[in-house]
Amino acid sequence: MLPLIIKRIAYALVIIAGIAFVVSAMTKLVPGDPVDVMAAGNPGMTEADKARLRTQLGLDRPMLDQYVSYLGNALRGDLGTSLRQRVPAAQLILERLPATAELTLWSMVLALSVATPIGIVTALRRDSPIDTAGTVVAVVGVSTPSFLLGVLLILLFSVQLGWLPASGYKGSVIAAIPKAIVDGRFDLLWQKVRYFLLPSVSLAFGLMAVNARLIRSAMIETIRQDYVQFARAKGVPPRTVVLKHAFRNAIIPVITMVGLQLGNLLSGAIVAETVFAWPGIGRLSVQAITTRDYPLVQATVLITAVLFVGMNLIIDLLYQIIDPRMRHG
Amino acid sequence: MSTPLLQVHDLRVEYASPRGLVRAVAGVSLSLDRNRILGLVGESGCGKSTVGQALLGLIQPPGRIAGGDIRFENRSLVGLPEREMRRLRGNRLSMIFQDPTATLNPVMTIGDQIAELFRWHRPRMRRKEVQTRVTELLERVGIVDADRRSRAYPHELSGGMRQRVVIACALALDPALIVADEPTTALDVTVQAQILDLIRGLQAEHGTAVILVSHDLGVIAETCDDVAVMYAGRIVESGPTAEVLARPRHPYTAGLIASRPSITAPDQVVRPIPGTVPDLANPPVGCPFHPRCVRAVAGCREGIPALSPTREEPRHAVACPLAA
Amino acid sequence: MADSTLSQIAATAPTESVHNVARNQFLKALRRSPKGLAGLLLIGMILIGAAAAPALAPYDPAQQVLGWRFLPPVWATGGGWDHILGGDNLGRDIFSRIVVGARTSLAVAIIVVALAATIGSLLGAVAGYAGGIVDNLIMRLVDFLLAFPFLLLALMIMAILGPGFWTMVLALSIALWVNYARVVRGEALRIEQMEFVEAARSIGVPGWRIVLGHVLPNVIPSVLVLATLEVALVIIAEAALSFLGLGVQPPTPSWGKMISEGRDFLYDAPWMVLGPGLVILMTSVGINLFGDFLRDFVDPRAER
Amino acid sequence: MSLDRMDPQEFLALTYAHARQNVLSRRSVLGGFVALAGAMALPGRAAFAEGRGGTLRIGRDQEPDSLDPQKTLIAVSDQTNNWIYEPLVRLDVDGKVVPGLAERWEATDNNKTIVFHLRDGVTFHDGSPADAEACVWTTQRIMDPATASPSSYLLGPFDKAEVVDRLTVIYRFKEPFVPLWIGLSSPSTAILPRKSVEALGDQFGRNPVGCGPFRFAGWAPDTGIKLVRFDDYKCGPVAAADEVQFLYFPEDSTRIAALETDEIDVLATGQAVPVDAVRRLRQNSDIQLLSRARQGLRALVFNLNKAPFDDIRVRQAVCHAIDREKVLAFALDGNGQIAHGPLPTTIPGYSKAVEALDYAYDPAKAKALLAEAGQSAGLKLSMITSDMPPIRRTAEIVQTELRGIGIELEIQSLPVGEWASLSSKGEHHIFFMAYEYNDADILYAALHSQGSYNRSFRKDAALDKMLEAQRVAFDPAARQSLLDDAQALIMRQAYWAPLFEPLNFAALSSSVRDAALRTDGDISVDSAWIEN
Repeated sequence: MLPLIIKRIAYALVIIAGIAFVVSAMTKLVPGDPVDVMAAGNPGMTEADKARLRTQLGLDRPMLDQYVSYLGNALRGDLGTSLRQRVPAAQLILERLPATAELTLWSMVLALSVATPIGIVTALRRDSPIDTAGTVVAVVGVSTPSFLLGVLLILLFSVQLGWLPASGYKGSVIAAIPKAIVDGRFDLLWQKVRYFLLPSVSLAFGLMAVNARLIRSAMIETIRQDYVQFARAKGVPPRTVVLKHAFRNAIIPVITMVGLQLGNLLSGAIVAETVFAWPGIGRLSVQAITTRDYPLVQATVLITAVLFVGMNLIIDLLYQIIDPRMRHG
Repeated sequence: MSTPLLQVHDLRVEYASPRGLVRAVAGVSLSLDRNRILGLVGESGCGKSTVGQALLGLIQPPGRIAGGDIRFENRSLVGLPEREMRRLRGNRLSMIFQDPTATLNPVMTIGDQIAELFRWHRPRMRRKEVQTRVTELLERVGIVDADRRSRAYPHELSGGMRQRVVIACALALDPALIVADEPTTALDVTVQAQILDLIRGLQAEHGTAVILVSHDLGVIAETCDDVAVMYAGRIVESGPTAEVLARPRHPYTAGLIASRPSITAPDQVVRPIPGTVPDLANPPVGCPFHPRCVRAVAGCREGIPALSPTREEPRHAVACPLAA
Repeated sequence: MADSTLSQIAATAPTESVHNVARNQFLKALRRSPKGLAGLLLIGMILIGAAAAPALAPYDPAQQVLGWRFLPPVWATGGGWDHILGGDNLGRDIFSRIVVGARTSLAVAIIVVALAATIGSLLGAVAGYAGGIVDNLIMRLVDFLLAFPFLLLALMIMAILGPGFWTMVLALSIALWVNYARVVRGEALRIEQMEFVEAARSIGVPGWRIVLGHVLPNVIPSVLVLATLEVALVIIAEAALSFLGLGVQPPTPSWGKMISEGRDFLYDAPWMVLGPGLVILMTSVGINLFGDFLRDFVDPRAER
Repeated sequence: MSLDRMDPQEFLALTYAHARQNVLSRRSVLGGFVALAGAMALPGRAAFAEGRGGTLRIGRDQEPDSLDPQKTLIAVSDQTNNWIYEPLVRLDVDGKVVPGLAERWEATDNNKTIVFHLRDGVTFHDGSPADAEACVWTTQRIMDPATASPSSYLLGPFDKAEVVDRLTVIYRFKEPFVPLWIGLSSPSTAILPRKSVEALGDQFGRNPVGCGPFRFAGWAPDTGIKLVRFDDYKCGPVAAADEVQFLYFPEDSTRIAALETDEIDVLATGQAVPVDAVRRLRQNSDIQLLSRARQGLRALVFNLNKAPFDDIRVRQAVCHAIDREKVLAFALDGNGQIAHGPLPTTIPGYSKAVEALDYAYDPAKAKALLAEAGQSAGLKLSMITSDMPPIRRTAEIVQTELRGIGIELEIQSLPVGEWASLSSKGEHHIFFMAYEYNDADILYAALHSQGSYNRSFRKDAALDKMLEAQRVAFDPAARQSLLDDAQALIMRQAYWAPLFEPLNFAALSSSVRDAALRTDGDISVDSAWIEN
């Protein structure tokens, strides 16, 4: 197991260095630089002013030079300084990462906790009215652009009904859980949860649909396996057959997909972050690109990639727990 | 003798498929006494495995038992509530599947998979005792170092070992009837013999009745007391194994025997049966075998021939008017 | 000794025109499947609508008339049959824009899926068949693209090439081919083990011909199913890119852009979003129904 | 003629006039100031009174990049820093120069030096004194290359500052500088506390310390930027609200929903009130909507280096082809004013004479001009625009209008980075000009052959001369006459096709009191308060 992890980490490092290189190269291909963007709103700035600023910001160094020193610094944990916000890029990311990470987490939890029962039931009752209803919900889910769903949710639950806040992030739910349990302050917990509800629903809706379908087809595939039949032939009750024999095997392919989806969520949260004014790294990275804040672009892409690779590493390890066949070789 | 252990009367199983209704079993009747081994033989898709599944009540949508009756230990299994049926499965009736690799759950240890039977059928048995019984069973099916092996996962065992585990599961609660569905097909030839010996030995020891489903006449000949030949969802010939194999009456049985290479007479010409198994969603009119039958006459297209005893040997029955 | 008899019998089965049989079976299965038929009907309607767009659209989709601004649709008070789905913020007929916009949205979806499926299948088949360093290179590229946050990649590509139809096609194709490569590689690995590939290799058929002639045709069913389902995903992705300002350039209408623009008027003129939202839903429902049917059909085990 | 020989009093008068013209012209447009909640008396910078207070929650469409005033150039950062820091002088609600940290000032040394007399007893929020020493250190920092200040250009030909005594500081310029107060009233040049800046390093931009009416209290992604009233504020009346929060909502519908659901009290600055939402907000009786003319313009700029726009008839044809009433109605729902020249009516220096030179909507004449220029129908042209929704939408309307005379316009609507860099390459036919500026000198940037913002690529010697001359003309009348000539020439030559002047909006919930819309689009955060 350990050599495998080392091998995976080595791969991951190569991939991440590659991503850093591609981003560096792309930033050179992109027309316009941060100074152009700054000058765009300030017609009074002359070409001489711009040239002076470019030199002061170090934008005139050759790309390879910048890349090599960047990699060196990155290995030491220095991800560079934002050209626009003038603070370390790592700081900006760390401020916003928890909001995105937690939104991603809850969306996935929500998506899976709804998708799993739906997927199982529709697989067991294939071609029944329940299955059809499940299909319809899934199709509507994947066919609704998440920004539209987000705006609709706000109009309904905030503006019309006034039940939930329209937007914003008021701190971590996970951090509030211990306090809720120890001090019984569930009201405080609810104050945080309220803000999570609409964004996670809008983000989870499509995923829920996709995962319900995935789980359904994995379950259909598993149910017709001999070992499930054999379990029934042994007189194991249906609930146990489904959960212990079929589901545990069915989630193996689903877990791979969930790993990929988590990666997409990290960057896909951009849309939800925009709609719900969520202070996450998705918005930060979009802003970094539009304002040509290259060090920040580099840093957000790198951090997202590292997270993605890390998450998939964890999922590989999870595999070994769930699937004994993966433990050797 | 008292009533037979198992009596199947006019069993019908149908599957709904996008291509139409498939009559996988179209009226099968058979009976089996304790301590006997019955062979069910036929080409793939003739419905022999479906009969085995129907016996254990394992037919699932889109399939259903469309008619007939199954009497086992004096109760009718057709229409028995699922809860009752479940009490019988693995307990009085058990099953050995074809591919031991696919039969065992890859994510559970083999010990757990055997122990499960005790858990659901002998809920009051203590954990420790279950463990002892599991080890005992594994030893009985010829697995050495059984205690350690019970903690292994299926992929850590060889194919033959896995099938032994499956057999251990089937035997665990001393069932009255074991349905063995092609138990040796997926195994190496040398292992096949061992497994057949094992089944036979255990059967003799416990007096269990066995239905052995196989496409291989060699396996049937070696193992079974009686044989039933199935074609297109029906039994076309049945009787004591020696009698049927020595004097096949149905042209299909004869074809099966002729198409089988013989070790004892290697120079004998192998003659395959021409044509293919009929589409059960759309079976031929009349005797289902007539399109492939070398002896077919015009009358074969009219009416499905019934299984009737031959004059010489009443236990030998055949469903072909030309042969009876 | 045991295995031979019946498989031999099966092997002698006549191999009449396999294609005809397949086609007949397909049509027969389709006739029996309400799901497949309904899906095909919906897709057909939308494709015909898109093809006949200039004839079908009652007005020029770019025509702006002051009196048509925020004109309610026919079912709302103030609406009329002249403009079934009403008018948008720039006084354009929404129905005409949907009909003409179908061309953009469907073109993006079809081109992207075709490109991604072709490139992905080829690379996946090559990786699976060739193995070794080629496989390693291709799969590392796949890992690379999976780890690169998609929307950021799309934004950067767009920043380099400028927004527009082909930039969008490129960005989406780059993101999507990876899925096909993964699926096809897995299938190729499986097929490579099969006897007919062994046989072809043993008589000296060159590697590329084995890939083209044996591996690819065998993975087509899985690719087809994946491709069908991704068409709907691409239509939604187009909407998301439009939301981030990466959509097609005006005056070309597209469903995604219409929804993205309409969201600002959700309160005053909800019909601006309703029309395009419904056609996306219709298309997606059609494709998913048909895709489900296709999956059941190509998956032989589904019939048992 | 030259400024350095002017009498100092006259010089200062000129600089005030420069600023005051802004005020007058702004007032003339929409009344500028909107009295609220039952014709309340003008709040101005009235003394802090009983009953005022509350937390003012302001929703914006942008987020500041840095609150280090020397390290930012974007408006929303300035509009935040404006309440934390104290510049030497301030612009009041109507854009008039009023004392800030400096109580009074005079010009000396041939108008190249300004002597500032600072208020006594002013301290920064960190307790250190805001004195002459601090002023000098502040100017050294902004000019230091290590600071890499993008806003240092606002100080023009600044040389250095010197301490005279504790409360007297002199700012030396290399030459007399007319737009002096634009830079010196900007938070970019506000006085910084050396102690805190040096202690905080690059975190100063996240933990700003100034001597303005509000003290910085926090900036977190979840709570936005929080300011609390600085009770020791010495440079004017103490602010009315107890606390101010600036919250960032990138999505229009969400921001409006937040106001409607009382999660915030104010929408102001930038495009916080999108023009699309004005209808909806006007219908809501719980919301007060403020509007005021913006110092900005939307126009089409023809690339004269590229055929067919080297032909004046084609340019005139395009001008005649556009129905600006319709553009205004479609793009801004009528919330704006039709433009007639290269300057909006709100910028001092606007020439009323251009209204007579207007190209009226006349598609027939446009077609005739095109034919005359030898252009057949089906002319294909390209236009670069930014991708801001109201601007992109305007471009789409222009596209339809030009189709009416047989021109097929291809729109490239680009995010700001590409927009800035591609438009300067000059490969487009038309550039969609959208500028905000507070001085007629924008004409130099946008039309002088050396102008940094010249997207018509015109090299017109006569025009260059006029634009150079207006830069140093100290007599308002003389400058106006030069500007009149320049604007007339631009319109006669049809270098630009002006479209419209947009408005600024702010929306307030009904509990907000004493808020006025400033010329820069912000509300008077220091006078506003919340009634319980």
